[in-house]
Amino acid sequence: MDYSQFLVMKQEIGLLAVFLIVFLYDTFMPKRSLGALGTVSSVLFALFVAYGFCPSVFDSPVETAFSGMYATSAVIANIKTILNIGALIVMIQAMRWADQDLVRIRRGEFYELLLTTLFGMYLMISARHFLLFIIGLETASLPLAAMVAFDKHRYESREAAVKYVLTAVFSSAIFLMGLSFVYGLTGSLYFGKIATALMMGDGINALLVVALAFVISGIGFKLSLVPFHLWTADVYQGAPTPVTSYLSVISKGAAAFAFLVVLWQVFGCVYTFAWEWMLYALIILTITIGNLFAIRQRNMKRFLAFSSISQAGYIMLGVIAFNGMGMAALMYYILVYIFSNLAAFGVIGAIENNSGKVNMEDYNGLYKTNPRLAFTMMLAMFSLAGIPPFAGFFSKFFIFTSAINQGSVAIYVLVLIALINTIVSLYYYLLVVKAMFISDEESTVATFRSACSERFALWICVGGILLLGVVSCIYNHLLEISF
Amino acid sequence: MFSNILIYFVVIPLIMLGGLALCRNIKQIRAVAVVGALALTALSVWLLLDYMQLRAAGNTAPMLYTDSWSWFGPLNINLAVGVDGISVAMLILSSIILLTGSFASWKINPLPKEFFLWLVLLSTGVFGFFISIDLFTMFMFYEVALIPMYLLIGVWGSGNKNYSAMKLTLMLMGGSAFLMLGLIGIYYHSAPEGQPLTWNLLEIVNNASIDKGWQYFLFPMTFVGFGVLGAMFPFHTWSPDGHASAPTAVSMLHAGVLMKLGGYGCFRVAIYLMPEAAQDLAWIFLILTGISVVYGAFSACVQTDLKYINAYSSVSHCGLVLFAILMLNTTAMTGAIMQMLSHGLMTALFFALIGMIYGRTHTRDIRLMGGLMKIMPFLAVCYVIAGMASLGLPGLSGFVAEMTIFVGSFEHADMFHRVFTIVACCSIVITAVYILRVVGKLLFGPVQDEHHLSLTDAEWWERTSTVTLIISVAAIGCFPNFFADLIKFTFSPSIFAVIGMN
Amino acid sequence: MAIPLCMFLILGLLGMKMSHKLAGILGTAGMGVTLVLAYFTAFTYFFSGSPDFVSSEGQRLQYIVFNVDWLQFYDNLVIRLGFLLDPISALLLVVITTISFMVHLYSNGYMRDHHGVYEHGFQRFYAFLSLFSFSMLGLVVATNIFQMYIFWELVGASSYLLIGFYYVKPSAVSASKKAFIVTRFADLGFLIGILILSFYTGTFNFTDFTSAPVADGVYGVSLDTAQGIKNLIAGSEAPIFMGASVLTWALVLIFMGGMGKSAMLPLHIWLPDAMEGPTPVSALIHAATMVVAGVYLVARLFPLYLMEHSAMVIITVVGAVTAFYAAMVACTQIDIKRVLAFSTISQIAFMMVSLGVADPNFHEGLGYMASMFHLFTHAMFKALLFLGAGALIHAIGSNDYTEMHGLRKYMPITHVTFLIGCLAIAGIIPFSGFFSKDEILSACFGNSWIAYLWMSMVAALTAFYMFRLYFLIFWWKEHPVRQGHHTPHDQPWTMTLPLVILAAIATVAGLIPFGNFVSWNGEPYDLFGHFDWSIAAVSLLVAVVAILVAAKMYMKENPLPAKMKNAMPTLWDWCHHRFYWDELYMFITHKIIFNGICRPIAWFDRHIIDGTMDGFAYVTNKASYAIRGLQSGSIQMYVWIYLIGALALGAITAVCIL
Amino acid sequence: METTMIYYLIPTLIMFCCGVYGFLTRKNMIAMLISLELMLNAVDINFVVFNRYLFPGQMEGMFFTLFAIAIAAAETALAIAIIINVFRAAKNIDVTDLKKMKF
Repeated sequence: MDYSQFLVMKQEIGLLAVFLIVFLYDTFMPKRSLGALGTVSSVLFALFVAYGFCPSVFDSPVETAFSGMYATSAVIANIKTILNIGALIVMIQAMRWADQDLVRIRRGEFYELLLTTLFGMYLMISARHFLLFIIGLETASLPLAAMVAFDKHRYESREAAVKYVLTAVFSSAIFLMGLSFVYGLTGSLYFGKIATALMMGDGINALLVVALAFVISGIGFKLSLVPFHLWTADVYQGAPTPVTSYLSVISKGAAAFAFLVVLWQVFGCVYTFAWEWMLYALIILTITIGNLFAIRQRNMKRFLAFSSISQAGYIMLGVIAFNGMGMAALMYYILVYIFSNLAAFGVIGAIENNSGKVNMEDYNGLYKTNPRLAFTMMLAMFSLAGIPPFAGFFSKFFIFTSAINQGSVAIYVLVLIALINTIVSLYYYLLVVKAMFISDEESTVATFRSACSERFALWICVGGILLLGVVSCIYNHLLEISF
Repeated sequence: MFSNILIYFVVIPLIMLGGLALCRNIKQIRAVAVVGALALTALSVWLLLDYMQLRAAGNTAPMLYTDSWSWFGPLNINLAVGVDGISVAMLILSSIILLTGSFASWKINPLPKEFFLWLVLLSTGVFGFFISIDLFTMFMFYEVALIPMYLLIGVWGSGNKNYSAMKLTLMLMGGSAFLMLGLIGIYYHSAPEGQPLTWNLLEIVNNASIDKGWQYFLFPMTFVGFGVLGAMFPFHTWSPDGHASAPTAVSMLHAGVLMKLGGYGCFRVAIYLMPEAAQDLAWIFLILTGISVVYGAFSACVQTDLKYINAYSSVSHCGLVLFAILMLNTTAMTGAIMQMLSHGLMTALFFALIGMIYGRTHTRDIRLMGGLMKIMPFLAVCYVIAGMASLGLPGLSGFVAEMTIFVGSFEHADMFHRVFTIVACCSIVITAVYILRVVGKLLFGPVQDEHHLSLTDAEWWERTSTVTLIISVAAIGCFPNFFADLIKFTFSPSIFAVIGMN
Repeated sequence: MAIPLCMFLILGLLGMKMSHKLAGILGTAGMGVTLVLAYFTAFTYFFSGSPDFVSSEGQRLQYIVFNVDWLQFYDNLVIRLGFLLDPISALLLVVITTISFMVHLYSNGYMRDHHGVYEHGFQRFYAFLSLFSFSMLGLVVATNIFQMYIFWELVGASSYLLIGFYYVKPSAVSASKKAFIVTRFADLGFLIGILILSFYTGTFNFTDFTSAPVADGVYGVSLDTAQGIKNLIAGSEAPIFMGASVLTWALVLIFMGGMGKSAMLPLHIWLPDAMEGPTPVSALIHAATMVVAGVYLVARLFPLYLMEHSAMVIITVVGAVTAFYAAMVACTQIDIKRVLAFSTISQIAFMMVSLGVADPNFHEGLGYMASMFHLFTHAMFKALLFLGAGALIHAIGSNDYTEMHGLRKYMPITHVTFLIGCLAIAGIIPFSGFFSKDEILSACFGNSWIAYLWMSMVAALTAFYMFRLYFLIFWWKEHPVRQGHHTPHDQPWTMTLPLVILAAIATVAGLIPFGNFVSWNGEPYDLFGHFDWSIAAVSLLVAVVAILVAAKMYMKENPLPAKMKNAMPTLWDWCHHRFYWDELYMFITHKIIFNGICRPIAWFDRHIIDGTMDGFAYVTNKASYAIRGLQSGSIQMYVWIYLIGALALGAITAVCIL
Repeated sequence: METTMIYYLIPTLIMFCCGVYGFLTRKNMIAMLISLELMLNAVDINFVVFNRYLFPGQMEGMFFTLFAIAIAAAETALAIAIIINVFRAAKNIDVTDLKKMKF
């Protein structure tokens, strides 16, 4: 075996290195210096993120390893970097939370689990063989269950963890079932070989369609597409806030990209036959149902859960576009979504840490007591709703543009439905803004100064929201490297 | 990039935003707002003069000061700017209203800083919209202009402000949903097969490659999209509630400028780019806009809230704008643009005055007020002038605009257009009815409320604001040919050549 | 012309800062200068004999002094502001400036109370008067129909402002509103008429409608041009619209504008109410100048009207009916200004009829000349009557003549001048009204004997109600000593001087050889050559009889009027209530338009349109509640939905594809 | 009678369905976990059977199964840990008790 092919996996190795250092630090350093664990891991991770911008990674050539099971390219390296950025922000945001009495003793585990799941996502993204894919998928999702259960003293956390783990395993069982059909039909688990076999084969049959439906539902579960989304709200609500934010952006982002890779590379040739219409249905359902549920939510985390469901629907528009523009738009959307959603969660986390309030009523009049937090939240909401000049507008616009590129009437209808749904989503985002700025009620959240780490993370997010759209080179770069 | 004059229409508001963010007290805020608005006004006037000079020198390009800076290169999205007579007129309108709006909200309370921040952000959008000739940036600025409304109404508004603000925002966003789809659709048909797609208006016009089938789909999308903001029946209901709840300066900007975005967009995008569909489908929208003209006027007759009256009157007048645009000939379109100018100024004047009156009497119900002419003669006289402008008295702007529209509309000799033109003409009578009803009840007659006797007349900033507007209204009314020439040149025959009209 | 405008601006903007006296003097002086200029212009026009004004054949020409582009619609359709000098505009310049000056002068006295204290808003009053004079002058010198429309509107607006001068009085406010809206409605017709005309002809210029160019800027009235217009329209794509030619439509609609301004039936209802304004205003606007704008308009387009016989018939009929109606109503009113108002309506209807019956083939368009002549004389004697009435009202403090009676001893000057006015309007030789009215009757006679009889009857009624008024004010009985009132007496010189001047004019104006100056095509017309003594004698007789009847009934206090009233209660009631036109309009506007259209629309807007929008939101919310059961919280439910979803996705797709 | 693929596939399908049925109906979380195992094992058998009968020349399915078993073990371990956590707090592992968060 040629060991040099490990060198292709630069980012994985880097991540492992960070993981190991954090792990060793956590295990072997004296108790009193563990207070700096969060800082240490964040700094280390930040260095690793910076590494992602080294030319060798940033413009990484198309390379494969392990006889084609693993592949990397500039796109893959960049989506990993995007996820890294999100993970970094989550880590910084989590510092304050990890410092709490009940969490403190286990905080090392939080960082380690987080890095592990990230590693799983890397594999998922880079996989060109379903074995590696499934390993990555499980590596990404199982530690998350543990993270969801992190606040084990809290009932909600427990309930969320049970719901997550049981449904997750169920969904991987379904996914594997579908996979077994695919294997039976094509005789291989290599993406490329499956695609070739499908192309050579006599087109389409019922078994393939069912298999495809199972595969899509398996990944759709991770992405929380309707009707595979039902775990989402409960888990988001129950999990500790940093975990929720991690789940909602990074996990979702990775799944979305992996979904794209699987659908395009493996099932690309049966696009118009099979999964185009499936996705139409899923997208409409996802956006609409997500929005309808989000309208009524009073708990901020649950609210954002549903909002993230509908956002997933928009992300899927990039998949359905089935072209380079779609891929770029999808990555860009994920990037923007990371910043916007993490800003929202950052504010929620900050308020929760200081006052324990997570309901929308508690945000009434927030602007009077905590203007900056309220302002940040507003930016996040506007960005999520797709209001210019914030980044969310650009990402939405590009994703719609890329979808319409296909040009059929059906896609116009689909986009129109999606656009009409943006009105509904704007409504509930504005509800938050209304609570903070317009409501006359006295704020129940006293004025406070949030922790340094929280503020730092929020500044990053605000910077991202304001600049990502206007600074066009980011999107241009993504579009350039997309295929 | 900064050598182009147009870019300063966006840069100055951005500087203002920065300046406002640094302000510590109300005086500085006012200073920044007024200085910025003055700078913008000066800039637009200078632009006007320079524009006229260039035209006089024989420059016949459809747009002047065009420039384009690549933004999202791969999608061919550029920050493309350029103006023609219409845009110049709109820029002047916007800057004047921003200036007077700043004066009108001299004593805004609470949170003056935030108020002006949002107001300036809104005007950034407006200015950006008018200078853009790239569909993407146009749309972006359009939305930038919409969203601050929510907070401006929600925080500083009055009455049922939550409901109104939400309704306004959602309905307008609903319009922009259609719009976005239409614009993206246009993009994908912007160039013939094999050539790079473009967002640039001028290039799309030159390519003329949107085939008719697609036009039938995209034209309604864009027209309705902009039409919602232009308060087209039946998508106008955001307007009365929104205006009624909005604070003074916001009503001014909204009715004065934002609603013009709708008409401008309908012309600049829907009709300019898709003339064939416009020709074929105009009848549908003519019916709708014709209805909104009389419908708004009739509705205004029975309202009792001053702002509702004005809002419905805006529906009527803006309906006339769209109506005229759909007539698809130079005269009517010139009239439409003049009506935009005229309506912008006089509605701003109206709303400013209503705000000032409301600030004193704390009611807008005309049944509870009366005889204000005796109490606050200055404001009352201004109100009468605004009313006269609105009902189309010669010498003020409304007359010129309406007459141009009617003459233009009358150029269509078929029964359908005739009937609708005459229906639209009827609105001038109905307008007279409701304007005089208000004037009679509000300003004349005996004083209704004893407490009002102690109220004071206008302060200096209020006078500045109203007088500026009145002068502008009268300027258009007295020297219409200047503006008509400015606008008319824009309607290059090429648009109408497609339709087969002159 | 620019002087009144400047005065308006100065008085309007700075009036507050000025003393009352200065404002009055300034306004009057400005008008005086205008008066001199107008006289000079008219004099030059009529008597200089310059080739610009008179052609070699003696035809008076239309001379365009200046004409600037104001608003260009398209290449050839331009609104211009200009100054057109021709016989009728010169005539009206004289009329307007004269009356206006008199009224300015008169108002100096009228607009203060008995102690010489100026009324509130005195400067405003002068500003509005100046604005009115400006607009009226602009109207008469208009070179094109659109300019006329512009000033037409301005005149309407200044009339609105002046009627509503006492803005604290609700009745004044509603009267002003009514005046504006009714005339606005009429103007709608005018506007559409203009649009039709301009669309087919591609021009607004009067000269393009009615005259042929003689030299640069000089035109002569020519029937050929009008015929050309008619042919042009007849040759266009759709010359017939709903059974009538487009030209007829246009002319009738334009006439509708004239009906509004000149208070023809059924658009007359605003004029009696307009008497809520200060009396000098009534004299200026609602008797002498503005209300004849309709007549002027028809006269301006006279050659075009000649082309369409049906339009002429309509004018005649409307005029005739109005004349009779107004005369009937005038017999029963008790408010002196109302009587005068209805008399005005009636007299203007005379002019309209006269235009309607004018025919170039009969006495070379006598009707046209008669109409203009009557316009001139009527302006003088009606202004005189109004100013006299104003003096009475000022002295008594009431409009109601039941408060007056027997004033002849107290106010001799007023008495005499008023009597002259009454004689003039009644058509007694040698007062001016006799001549002009006689011409009208001649013209009617030339048209048909029905018209002649009808108008003679109206003339009789005119004499009757005027003298009823006169006797009731100055005779009837000695009024009991007025409690708390000082004795009424004549007014200061500023008020009496105009009375005297106007009385003088009213007496002698009839002797002017009017036909030399004004005729339909500008060619001099020998008035006395065509004078028909038999008709004159008959009309004189009729007038005298009517006066005698009036004297019998009203000179001394007696029960005759009451008996008459009881004899025909229904007729009297209908006349007294002006045939319930106001009530009808109230019904239409309030019940039908307001409650029948506006309210339903407003309701529709609130509940249906808005309701739909709110309905969307409601449905969305409801849907949101309806589907919340999906998220039941139970893991097994979740998984069940998951499974069903996956299977359904596969199954449906499979079924669809295969 | 030759043992063809279908003889294996039908039992695996039944196994899978039993797993699903069990998962949907059991109240006890451990029982649900067992049902899940059933489903996963059915999948594993599927892979092996396909490999053995359809594509005998290669080992992909076999290897996949091996990994899948390992993953299933990890899942179970984690799930049991969480269930134990629940049990500690509630003294009860009835899944119907865990539906506080809904709508």
